Amino acid sequence: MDRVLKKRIGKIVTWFLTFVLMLIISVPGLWVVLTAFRPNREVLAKPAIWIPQDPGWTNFAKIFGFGAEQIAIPVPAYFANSLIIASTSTVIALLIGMSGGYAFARYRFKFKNKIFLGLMLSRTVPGIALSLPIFIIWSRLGLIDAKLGLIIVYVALNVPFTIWLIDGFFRQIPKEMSEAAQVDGCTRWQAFWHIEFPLAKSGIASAGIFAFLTSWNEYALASNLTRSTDSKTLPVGLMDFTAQFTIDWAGMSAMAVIIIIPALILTFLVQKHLIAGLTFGGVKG
Amino acid sequence: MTQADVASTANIRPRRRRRRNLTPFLLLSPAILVILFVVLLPLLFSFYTSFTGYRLIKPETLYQWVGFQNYQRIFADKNFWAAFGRTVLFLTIALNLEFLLGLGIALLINRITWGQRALRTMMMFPMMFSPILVGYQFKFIFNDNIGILNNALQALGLSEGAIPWLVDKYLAMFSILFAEIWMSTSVFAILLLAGLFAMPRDPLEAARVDGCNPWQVFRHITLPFLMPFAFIAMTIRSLDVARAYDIVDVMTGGGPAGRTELLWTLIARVGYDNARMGQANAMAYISILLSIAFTYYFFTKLIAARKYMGGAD
Amino acid sequence: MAAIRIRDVVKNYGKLEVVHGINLDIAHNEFVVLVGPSGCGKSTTLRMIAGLEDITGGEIFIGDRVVNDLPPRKRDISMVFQNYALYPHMTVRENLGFGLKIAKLAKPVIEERVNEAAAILGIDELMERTPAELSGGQRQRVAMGRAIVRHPQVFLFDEPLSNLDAKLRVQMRTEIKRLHQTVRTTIVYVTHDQVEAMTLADRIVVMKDGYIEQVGSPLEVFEHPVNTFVATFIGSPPMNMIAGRIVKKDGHFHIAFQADQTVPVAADLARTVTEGQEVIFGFRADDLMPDEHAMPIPGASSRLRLKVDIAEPLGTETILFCNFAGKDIQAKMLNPRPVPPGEVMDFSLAIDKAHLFDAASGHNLRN
Amino acid sequence: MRLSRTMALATGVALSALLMGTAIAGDENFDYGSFEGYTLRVKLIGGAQYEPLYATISEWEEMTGAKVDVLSRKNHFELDREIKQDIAAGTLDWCVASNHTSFAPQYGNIYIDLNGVIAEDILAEFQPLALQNSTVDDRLVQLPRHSDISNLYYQKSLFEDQANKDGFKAEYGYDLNPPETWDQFKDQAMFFADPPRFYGTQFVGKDEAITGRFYELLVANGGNLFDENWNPIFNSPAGVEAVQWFKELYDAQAVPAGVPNYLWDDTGLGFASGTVALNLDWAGWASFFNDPENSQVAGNIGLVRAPVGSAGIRTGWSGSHSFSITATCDNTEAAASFVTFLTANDRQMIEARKGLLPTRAAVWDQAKAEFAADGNDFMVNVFETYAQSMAEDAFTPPLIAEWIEVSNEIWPRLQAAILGEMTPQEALDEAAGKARIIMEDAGRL
Repeated sequence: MDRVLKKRIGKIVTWFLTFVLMLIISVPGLWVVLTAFRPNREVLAKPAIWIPQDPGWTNFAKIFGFGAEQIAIPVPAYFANSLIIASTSTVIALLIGMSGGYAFARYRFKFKNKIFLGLMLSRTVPGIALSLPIFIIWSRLGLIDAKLGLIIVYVALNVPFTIWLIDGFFRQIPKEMSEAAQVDGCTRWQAFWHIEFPLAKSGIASAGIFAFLTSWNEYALASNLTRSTDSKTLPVGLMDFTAQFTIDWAGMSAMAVIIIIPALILTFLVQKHLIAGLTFGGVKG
Repeated sequence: MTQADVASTANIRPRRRRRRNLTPFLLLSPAILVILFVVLLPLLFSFYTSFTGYRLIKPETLYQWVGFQNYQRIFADKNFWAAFGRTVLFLTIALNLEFLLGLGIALLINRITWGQRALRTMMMFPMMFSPILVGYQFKFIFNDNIGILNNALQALGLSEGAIPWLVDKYLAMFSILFAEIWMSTSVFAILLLAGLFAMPRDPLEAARVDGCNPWQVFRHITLPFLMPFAFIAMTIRSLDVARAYDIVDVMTGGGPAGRTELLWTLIARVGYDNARMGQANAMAYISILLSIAFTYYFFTKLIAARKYMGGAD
Repeated sequence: MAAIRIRDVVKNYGKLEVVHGINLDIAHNEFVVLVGPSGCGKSTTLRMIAGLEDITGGEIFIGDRVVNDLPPRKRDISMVFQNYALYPHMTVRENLGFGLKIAKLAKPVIEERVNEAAAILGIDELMERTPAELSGGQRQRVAMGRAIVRHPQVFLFDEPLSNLDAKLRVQMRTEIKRLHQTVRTTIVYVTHDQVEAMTLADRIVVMKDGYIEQVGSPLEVFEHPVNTFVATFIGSPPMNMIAGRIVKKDGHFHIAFQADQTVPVAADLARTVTEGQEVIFGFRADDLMPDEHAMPIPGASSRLRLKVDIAEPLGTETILFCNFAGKDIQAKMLNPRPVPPGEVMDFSLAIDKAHLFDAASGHNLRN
Repeated sequence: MRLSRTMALATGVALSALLMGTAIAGDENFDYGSFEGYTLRVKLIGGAQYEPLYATISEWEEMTGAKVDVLSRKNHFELDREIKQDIAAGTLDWCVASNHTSFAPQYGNIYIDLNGVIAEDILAEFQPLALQNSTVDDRLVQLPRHSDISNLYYQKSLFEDQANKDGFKAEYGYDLNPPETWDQFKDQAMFFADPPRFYGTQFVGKDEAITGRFYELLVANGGNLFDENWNPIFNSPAGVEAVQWFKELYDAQAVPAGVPNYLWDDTGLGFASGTVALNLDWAGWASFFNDPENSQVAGNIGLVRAPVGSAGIRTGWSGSHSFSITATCDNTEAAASFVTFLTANDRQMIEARKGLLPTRAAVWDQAKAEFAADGNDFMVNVFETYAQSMAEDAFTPPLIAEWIEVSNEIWPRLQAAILGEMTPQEALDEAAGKARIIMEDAGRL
């Protein structure tokens, strides 16, 4: 019986540790969410007011321009920009990633490893080192303050990682499957589309979620390449809450909630694929 | 296409063979083009400017060739090397702690069967936060006067004074490390959890039969099996750890007295505020070499580990 | 002494009971094979012996010790897994020596034992490779080597050959048998393949649905199956089984099938049957032979005229598929000749070797 | 944030100002010209306290028939980076931008001289000092929108408390009154401090903010940043004395331990929280401090002019937000009309009501009259105090392109000295050495 007792103690310890870790993980984030529903004066009060005394949607109402107090922040425009830029760049990065990943997984060719490493290393360049040269080139091409300009940058940012994950995933799928399909009368493209692509879905989904989150949350480059509501994304919009010398932290938190929710929903939806995708895409192969 | 395929088609239709050999390059060309355009081209430009006295506000200085002067200056600049050393330290501590914590979280979550899906989502919560937001979030949490951390410590009677989290020599670095680790541990946890899910049970049992106690099983079997996943995470993280720039810039701006100055904040200040782009680009080049070194190290480790994982089951 | 005693062992997964209080004694140095269809509890039983599964009830002894609460590492066993379970990040040499290293044996001792095992299994050449670089058969050998080096009291094999191709399986089977003769240790071996069980075992344990159906030497189990399950599970081709009813004709008991076909009941079974009893009549293909190629059948025989649907030549013999009383049955033709489909042949059926099972309980009426 | 200047928390500004804006529009009779079909491209400083002014842009559009296309609306640090990028990329395809005294010298001649572009009689209505501070190399590169300078806010009740009076007199040997000198300021801050619950004062601790504070104290102590030949001379005894002031307060814990990371919002919110006795701060905070909604010290605020340094000079670091017109502008006339509109009387009144200091002499009086009419004595006092310091004390940092860069060499070393990593003399010597290199590179030495 003392084995049973041991097991029970182990379980309690596991739960306790998990609880503490989850607390550390979620409290700073939840605090932001909570702040979004409180007035600034309560948030910045000293001594601290722990229990919200005046919770409400005021901060959101302000942002969206309802109610008595307004901060003219064009959230719908930012949201639309973010959505268009993040999803377009994700889709393109996935297409390029699939094409490249397939090449790495299924073909032998010269300089294969060097090209692969080169693509990976392209990601190591810090955005801060790229921002100005990109700005100068983009301005010559009229890509400043244009969604397309950011989309191109994010595609380049995400391609190495999507290629990597998808390459691993394709290698996991036996070649025989597409060969069987070709014997059954498919072209190579049809074999890819009907057989290999559906099997690689999880890998593509996990590459997609990483790409989306990167583009959705990117700030450094976006702040340089955007100018107006034509292209400003949500993270850049956060800076609208920093006035010359003050920060409207409660308002910023409300905006943060608006940014986080779509990402959270998306992640929750694809997380099953996420784990599977990482498992196979990353290591095996 | 196997080698045999290539060989057999070669004999019959040489022309088709040539086309097939081009196929992978064709498939890769979009990726290569976009990287050339967005990364390499700008890099060449900034490489050139690192040999000029280029100042942002004086476009004509773009053609003012100064040779190695920028490099000589930064090599002689002790603040630069301090920032360099601090960045290496920051990367090393952050990556290792993120790995250890991620491992702990993954192991715990893997043991829990009830409510695991919710826990997994919660675990990924910080991944939803933009780095810029994480910066502000912890700037307010660690504020010495109105920050919730100090308020909580004081309310609980754990601390008498206002702890200057963002100012103290060690605490300031600790604070930005905490923010960075908070934001990025999820990546490790999720990858290691994926690794645990993929882990075949047999070798674990074999090791138990072979005489291992639980710790030895973990040490000799589980951990080596997880290492490739850890290396992937490390590679990914060392790829975009420069995102920490946003956090540091907001939280401390590299201060006070340069106590939290990392290469990236230094580069941004020199390049934009001081408008000395040439010099900033010289620094950026050295920081790129540093990132490449980190990434290359983990990548080769990964490739080595990947080799034997093929025989995992 | 490493005899294994299993006493009233029960295994539950939550509310589901999968092993229902089994008892088994395995003698020192005995090679025991647990056989049965998938889900019969044989692997679970093995894993309980290994300590990889908790024992819900009952006791397991290895030697004189109750091992119920001992972790695997304290049971002095080694195990070969179905998927080999090699450590992917170690070379063959490290795989072999791992258990010894954990046991903190001296380096030279480890070296010696590893080399010894490698020599026994003929894997000396592979020592510096990693599992990923080995073929299936080689991996299998390494897995066995890993078990050998530790000189355990008990070897456990969990379907170790099921992932190999047919030829390799036969070859490895022989090697395992030879291994047992070399190292002389108690072996518990799990398989779903009755041929493996027959060829390897000192004693076979036939399991079904968490119960032990029969324990005996291969020949006992083959010749005296206790019930219809064992009878059909052991032996290839499987025993022919036909449902019928006992009738009395001319003062003797007969078994009546559909279409009024009858077969006399063997003399030694006459006292165990009653008129009108529902029975299952079972006989092996070897006991139904076409006249022109029959060996003389000892004891009573019955004559049947059957149409051959398909003939399967196997070289030394041909299996004939016929229809008897509405059931497909198989007969064996020694000294074969080509048999065109549809040919009608005369057969002799060895009545004394045939089995009669109670239709309700499935028990062999002879026992 | 490295800029000087003000400002206020913006809550509730936008809507009310918008309404007022429209109300005032009627009595406009200046002719702003007609630019039918023209689109004016502008970059404006964003942030809630600046937005009310922009709500009036539609009036200008109505009057002139032009359209205004706001390309950017960012805070000034972001705007600065963007403009530098535009210079680098040659994308100066816009006409008007927000500017600032501290930033303006960096931009070289991308902005035109407004003398002759803006009518002289209009320029005459601006305060001469404001215009002077907007002039770089004899060119009026910006039209000032509002000005700012710091004065000393304090909690009145502390100075009226008899126990405090007695205790202070006993300890320091003179009567407890709002400080006239920086030394008294320091004494009183130390006297009131009771960390971590209550602090004597606080100062901004990083970026151009602390360089600015150091600079004004340096001047007040009789020193200066550069001599007439642009040699850095701030590592003088006057400089050391200035650094010592910050360091002593920090060591005595009379200021919050986090000040090296503080900027204007921290100091403003700190004083509003009621946990700070004395606070040298910008005019824009005044209405915020006195608003019971936001502030614990509302109704308990005293205000005196900034103290004098050891040389008997009053600190008066000052600067202005402003508008500039690019040399590449395709319709300078429209641009001039636009900036004239935005700095006209009625527009400045909109900002003055929120406490921003006007740059037109007439608006000072108009605003004061309005506060007085509303019975808002506090704001009247604020405007009177600030009017005096704007007129007598205000001085700007050197109006040279290198200012920000020099500042970036100074402030980390000020921090190092305050935190005790270097002595003040070492810190200033090192900073002066770096500043010399910058001035050499710039060709000034």
